[in-house]
Amino acid sequence: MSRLLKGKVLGIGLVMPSFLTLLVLVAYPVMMSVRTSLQNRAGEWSWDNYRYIFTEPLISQNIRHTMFVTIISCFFVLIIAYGIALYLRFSTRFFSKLINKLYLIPMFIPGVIAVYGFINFYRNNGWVARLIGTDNMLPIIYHVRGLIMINVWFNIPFTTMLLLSALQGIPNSIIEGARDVGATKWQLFIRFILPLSYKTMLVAITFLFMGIIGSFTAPFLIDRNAPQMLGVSMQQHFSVFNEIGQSSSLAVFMFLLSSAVGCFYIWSNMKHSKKELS
Amino acid sequence: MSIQLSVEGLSKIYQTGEGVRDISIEVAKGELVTLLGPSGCGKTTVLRSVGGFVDPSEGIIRIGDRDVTNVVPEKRPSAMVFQSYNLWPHMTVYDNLAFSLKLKKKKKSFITERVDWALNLVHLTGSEKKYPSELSGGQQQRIALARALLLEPEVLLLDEPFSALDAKLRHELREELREIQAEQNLTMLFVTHDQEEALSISDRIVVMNRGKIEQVAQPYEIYHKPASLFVAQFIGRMNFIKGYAQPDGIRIDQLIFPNERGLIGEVAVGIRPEDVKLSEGKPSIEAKVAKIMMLGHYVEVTLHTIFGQLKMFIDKNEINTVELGRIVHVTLTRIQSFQDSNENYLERNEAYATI
Amino acid sequence: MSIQLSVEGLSKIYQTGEGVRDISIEVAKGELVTLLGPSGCGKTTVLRSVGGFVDPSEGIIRIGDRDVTNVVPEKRPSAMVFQSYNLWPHMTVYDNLAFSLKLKKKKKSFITERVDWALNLVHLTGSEKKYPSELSGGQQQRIALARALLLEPEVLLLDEPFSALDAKLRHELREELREIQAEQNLTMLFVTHDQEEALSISDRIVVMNRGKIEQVAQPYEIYHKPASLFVAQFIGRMNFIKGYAQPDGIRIDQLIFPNERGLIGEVAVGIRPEDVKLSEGKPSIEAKVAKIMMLGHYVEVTLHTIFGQLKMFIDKNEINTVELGRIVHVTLTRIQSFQDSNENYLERNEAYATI
Amino acid sequence: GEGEGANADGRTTISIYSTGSQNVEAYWETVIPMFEETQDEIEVNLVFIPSGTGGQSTMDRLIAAKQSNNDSGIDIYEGTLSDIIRSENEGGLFYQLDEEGIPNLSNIDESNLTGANNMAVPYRASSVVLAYNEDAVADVPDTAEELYQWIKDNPGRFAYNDPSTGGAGSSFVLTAVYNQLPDEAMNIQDESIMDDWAPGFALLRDLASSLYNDGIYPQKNQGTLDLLASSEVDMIPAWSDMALEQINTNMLPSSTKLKQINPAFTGGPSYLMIADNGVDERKQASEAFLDFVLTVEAQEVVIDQMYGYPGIRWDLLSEEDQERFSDVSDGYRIFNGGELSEELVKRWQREVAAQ
Amino acid sequence: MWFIKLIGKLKFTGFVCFFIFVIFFFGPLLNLLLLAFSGEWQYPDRLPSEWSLTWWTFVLQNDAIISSIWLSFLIATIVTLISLLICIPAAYAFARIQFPLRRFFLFSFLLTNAFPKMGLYVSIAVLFYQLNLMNTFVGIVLIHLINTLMYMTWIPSAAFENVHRSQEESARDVGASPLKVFWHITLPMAKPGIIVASVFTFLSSLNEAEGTFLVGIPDYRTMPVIMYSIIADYPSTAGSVFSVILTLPTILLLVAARKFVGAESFANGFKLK
Ligand SMILES: Nc1ncnc2c1ncn2[C@@H]1O[C@H](COP(=O)(O)OP(=O)(O)OP(=O)(O)O)[C@@H](O)[C@H]1O
Ligand SMILES: Nc1ncnc2c1ncn2[C@@H]1O[C@H](COP(=O)(O)OP(=O)(O)OP(=O)(O)O)[C@@H](O)[C@H]1O
Ligand SMILES: NCCCCNCCCN
Ligand SMILES: [Mg+2]
Ligand SMILES: [Mg+2]
Repeated sequence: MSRLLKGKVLGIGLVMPSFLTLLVLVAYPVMMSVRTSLQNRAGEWSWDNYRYIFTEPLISQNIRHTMFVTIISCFFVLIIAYGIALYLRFSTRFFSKLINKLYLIPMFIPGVIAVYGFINFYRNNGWVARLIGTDNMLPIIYHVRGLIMINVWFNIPFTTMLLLSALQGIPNSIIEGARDVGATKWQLFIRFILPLSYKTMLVAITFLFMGIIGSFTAPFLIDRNAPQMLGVSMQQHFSVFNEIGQSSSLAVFMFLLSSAVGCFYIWSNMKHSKKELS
Repeated sequence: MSIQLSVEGLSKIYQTGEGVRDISIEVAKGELVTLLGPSGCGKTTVLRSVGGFVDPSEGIIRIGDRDVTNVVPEKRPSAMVFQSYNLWPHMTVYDNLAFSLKLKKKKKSFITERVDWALNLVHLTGSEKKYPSELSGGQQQRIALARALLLEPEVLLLDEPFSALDAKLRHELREELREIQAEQNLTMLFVTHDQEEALSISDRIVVMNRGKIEQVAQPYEIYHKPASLFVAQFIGRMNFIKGYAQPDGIRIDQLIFPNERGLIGEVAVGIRPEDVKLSEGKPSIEAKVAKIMMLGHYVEVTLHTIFGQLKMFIDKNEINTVELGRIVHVTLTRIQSFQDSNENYLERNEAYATI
Repeated sequence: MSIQLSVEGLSKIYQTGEGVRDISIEVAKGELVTLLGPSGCGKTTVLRSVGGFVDPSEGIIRIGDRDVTNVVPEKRPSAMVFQSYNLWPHMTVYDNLAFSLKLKKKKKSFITERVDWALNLVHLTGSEKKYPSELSGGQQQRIALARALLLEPEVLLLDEPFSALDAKLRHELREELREIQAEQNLTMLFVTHDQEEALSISDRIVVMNRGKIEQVAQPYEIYHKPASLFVAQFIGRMNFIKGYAQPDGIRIDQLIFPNERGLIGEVAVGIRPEDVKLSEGKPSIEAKVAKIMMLGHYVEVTLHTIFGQLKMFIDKNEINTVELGRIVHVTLTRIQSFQDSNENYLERNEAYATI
Repeated sequence: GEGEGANADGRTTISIYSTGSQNVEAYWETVIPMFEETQDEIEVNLVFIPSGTGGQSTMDRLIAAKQSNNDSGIDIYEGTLSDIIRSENEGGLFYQLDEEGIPNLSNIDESNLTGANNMAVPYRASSVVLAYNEDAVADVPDTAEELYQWIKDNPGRFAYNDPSTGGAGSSFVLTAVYNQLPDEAMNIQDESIMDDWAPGFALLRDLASSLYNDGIYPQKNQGTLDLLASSEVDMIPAWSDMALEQINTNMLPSSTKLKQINPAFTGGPSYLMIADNGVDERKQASEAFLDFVLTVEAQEVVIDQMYGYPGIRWDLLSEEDQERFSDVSDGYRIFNGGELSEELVKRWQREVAAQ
Repeated sequence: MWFIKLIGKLKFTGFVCFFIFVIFFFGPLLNLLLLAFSGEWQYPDRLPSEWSLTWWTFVLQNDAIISSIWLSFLIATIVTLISLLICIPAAYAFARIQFPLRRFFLFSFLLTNAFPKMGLYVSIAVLFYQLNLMNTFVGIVLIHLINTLMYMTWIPSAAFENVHRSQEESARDVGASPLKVFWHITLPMAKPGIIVASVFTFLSSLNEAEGTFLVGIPDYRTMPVIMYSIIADYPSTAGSVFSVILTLPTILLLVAARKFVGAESFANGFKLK
């Protein structure tokens, strides 16, 4: 029994250094932010800030816009990353090998630089416009299209990596077994590959959602001025309008949204591991 | 009997240079042919070529009367059972079995009926709702077999289907497979590297080595008349000692055996352990009992002789006739002598003791 | 002989309620004792208790004269070889072997010498610089063995060390282990679920079932005088048919066997396949030859009788005496009858045919 | 480190936190050595924060230091009027300034000082002007009305930046709104005037569709300059000092010309404040430094190096300099609406950006 | 002609996909590279009309920029080492030890990761003033740690889980104490996962700007801090030169880490147990 107890104490002891760091550097400031969000300008407790963010039409628009961009971006990232992962998993062609070597690179490019390069590439007088002619060019920069594109650019490597590992985890004999009984490529995908990798997709969605919903640099430099992504709006309330409380309440709101998705992920993971146990 | 599967001049060379060369096999309807050979010899390559998962570099594959060499797997009238990860983990047993029928858009009632039939065949009635992870390894392989049978394949392909299971289960499933085969008159191509499995299950065995066929024959013949030193070594236990061949006979110590093939010079002499017998009479070989091992219904006795070590199998009831450390005399009732003739193949001389 | 390892009244109950109860085993110096039993019977639990990786709930473990029950693994004079994942993949063979000696701060020259010695013992001299991934499965297990031997353990513990290998390798390594044991006079506790392995390798076998010991005896005895129905079923092949016991004998059809134990009523009669013999005389049992399988040096014949199926082993040379579909007469030279006496244990009656 | 005013040798070190484009940094690198030459007691440490990431966070530090009752390490802070307002919200971060400490305050236009509640020294100024590509714009507007007309006549060729991200854009918004009101409205801080903003915002909404990309407002002052440089637009409001510097360094094409319209855009001073850290010595040293910055000698550097306007009265400058700036010397208006400027941006965000 | 043939051979669809892939992912980067070497590139020229190294000399002579690169790498190295030090024990505990609230601790790393960082900086600054951490190296390191805690516990934890227990047990069996087992066996075997996590930590530290700015000014200016201001203040040619210079080290890092950074060792970290 004492060995068990020792194990428990040791476990908690080992977690403490990083957990305390987390507590001090993140959890405590989070609590402070939550507190600020619950105080009005006079420093009294009140729901004013939340009332504001839920009644101000501008913020409602921003919330809708943020959800739109986040969901659409997640959608495209998933689709494209899934496509690339499938290609890398099942093709042994020359291009697949090359892409396999290249696809991680964007993950290593500092975010500011990527946005900068992106703007220069796609702006109305940018290189693409010069190559194909301005008239043939759809507006990309200062357009939600551009924002979604850069989100795709940023998130494809990470997502592809996750999905690829899930696909590589599907044994060949499962695929071949399915072909053997007569499944077409499409049926193979719908009935086997998809069901056997959707859990990893949930993981991917969680991280995509969290990353995109809180983003600042890309929407600030690429999106239209209104409606804004919540990250930009929060920054504006904080440093332009001097509305610290309102900006905190926006942060808390974004946190709750992300947490909801995070809990979904945790829940699906738990379900998964329970099934494995049985 | 009509030929159900024919592989003609199959070659498949991988980029590494390995692969199989010039493989020809015919399997008659209702026959079970086994591909046997050491790891890496190309068994799986041949099997997967038949299944359509490997594109042969050369050769023709026919199933029934049809040339399927260029047909995609999903269109081939074959079915495959793998060593493991056979079942689809996200589907219940029922769905695993019903899948191919659903693809064919069969009626629900028909599907249920067929699934029942298949489950009954593999003695797993009632497990429809289980997931593969809730089944033991042996049960999973049974379901995999059932799933393949539901395809009513013209040829059933099995790639070491039982090798991940433990000995007892392996025995059980082998027998079951044999029974089902007899019942359904299945044509099968079976891959294994386990010679005991091959001997016990096959109508004919194809022994492969390094991408080539060494011998095709019935189990008894493979065991008794191995076509090459390789086959002799690979199948069953075999003692090897040196002998000396002269026109008038092959000599091992005092023993002389007929030399019908007319081998000359030094030869490798193979003796099955059961062909080593205790003998009081002359001529005989003197040996010392070095080890006695009870292996169930028979006993393995290790003898030290001046030619080296000899293993002898005796009946468990005769265990009292040997005693550790004692000197005994043995004779060899049957030997096979091998000599290099060309590169790989060996001239073989079979001889019985002339008492 | 002196007792090198003694396990007394060992119990280990996991939270799930499973585990082992009241296990007592003694292993003499130089002896190889095998724990044999079906999956989940608790073999590994016992072995790991001896190695120090499981805290027993009750019981005492002594190695030599020392009570090691509460000693941590790194301080126990035992060494362990696992089924797989034995070696450390990030170290060369040399480093794998030298690790324990380095921990003991031995001199470099001494370490090299000992590693050489150990590699020589397992016939792998020259592979010092290789990484485990560059070795075959069998070679890896040999290195694992060498590593354990370098510890000069007072007891060597092996948990199914060969079960991940294929049949041929398994045979080879078993023999090698036996040789090394003889050379080094090792004391070993060996775990397997493969009865053939247990029979061939052990000085004594401990048969376990559901966390308890069923029988401890030498291989011959385990095979011939199984203490319980479970042991009889688990070890070797065995035909089971129903018999009827009366005070004057146990009756099977026309055959009557002595009933020395005085069993009464219905009994389970076990007959080894090699104890089923063709017989022209009377009394005999009528049977139809249903299947003939060549299994190398012997032949397995499946007979259908009115009591059910009987397997018979005959010598390969006698294969001509049976013919598929023919009616033959057989007699049973030796039977064992079992009857429930208490909960689990069975009264056993052994009887030879009285001709 | 920080927080210690007096060094061991009795000298006092103060830190000035300044922000802006590269020309501002160059300015301080010239002026600080000039100051340090005039005396021995004070050492000035420049902390220059390139614009873009935020002088904002310097304010955060001041506030955080105040909240936690710590020395921020910041003595002189270069900021804007809104920082003074924010400071008041936080309970006062800066010292009140007076001529006793800084005699040269008398060099400043009285109204500019009171606009800053005597908390800050306007040490340099610049104004927003029109910057345009003379190759593309034939009819350069002279008045605001003409400008608005030009925008409508040349859809897509004009851009102003998001007013929340840079002064050039906010000046455009501000003047568009206040051009519809009496002159003195710019000095009213009462919120009731917000009711009169409606016509101005109607104008801005009306213009939106004729702007770059149908109403895109790039981020930051540099954002619109980039558009002008890459010929995506032909005309923008820009800070005079930024535009002049970039023309001089060829970052803007030489075809770029500047022009002030009538009524003029707003412009305004950059303010220096003395942070209240509760250390008297450093307060005095800071006052000494500010006093020097307000000398004619230091102010001439503003004009010569920064393309900026002086913080002190024009009449104190040399004849030559007065001559040079004659056309723009009263070429901008100052907005003294206090917190109304935030309200203006909020309303712009709501009514123009989000229309 | 040979070109057409080649395309035919290499399968047209594959080629098209590859083409789109390359344009989309590398077009913007290639554009930066061109800009960095262009002297004059007026609209609507498709390529620069004049090449020049002006901005390269400007950048390479600017000590602040060069030293910011060194500083960034120094900080990233230290952050990586420290987060290894504090997170590896937790990763090990999550993988190997059953203790109360294990899941709570595990998920707290995820959830705190979900709070927008920008919403935290003021509170953090208040805290740092109280602790005298503003404008200190320690302060920067701590700020950078915020971003790395999760990856540094999760990914190595999965790596530890993949070390087979019998490999640890055989080490104890040959006489190694639990600590020695960890050091000589478990840790080296989990190395690939740990390296992947370290690479991510290193990168995220190299990328961190806002927090660094808040805590590090005036004395500590890292390369992304400088980069932000350059984007705001310089024409695109100059910005491109900076971009190229600042991207190079991370690309080198990728090449160096290529061996380890692959789908396999990485993704395991996100399968929670
Ligand atoms: N896809 C492949 N690419 C390159 N070489 C291959 C490939 N598949 C198999 N080989 C090589 O071809 C040879 C034959 O392989 P194959 O899998 O057919 O052997 P096998 O007899 O089934 O062996 P095992 O008993 O180990 O399954 C081997 O040397 C193997 O390394
Ligand atoms: N750590 C554990 N916690 C709970 N139950 C356990 C644990 N280890 C083993 N058991 C259970 O104890 C019983 C005995 O397990 P053990 O591993 O000793 O069996 P075994 O005879 O070695 O089986 P196998 O041949 O499959 O290795 C099994 O029912 C097993 O499920
Ligand atoms: N968007 C969530 C994915 C997080 C991966 N982080 C990698 C950082 C590399 N720049
Ligand atoms: Mg194979
Ligand atoms: Mg076990």
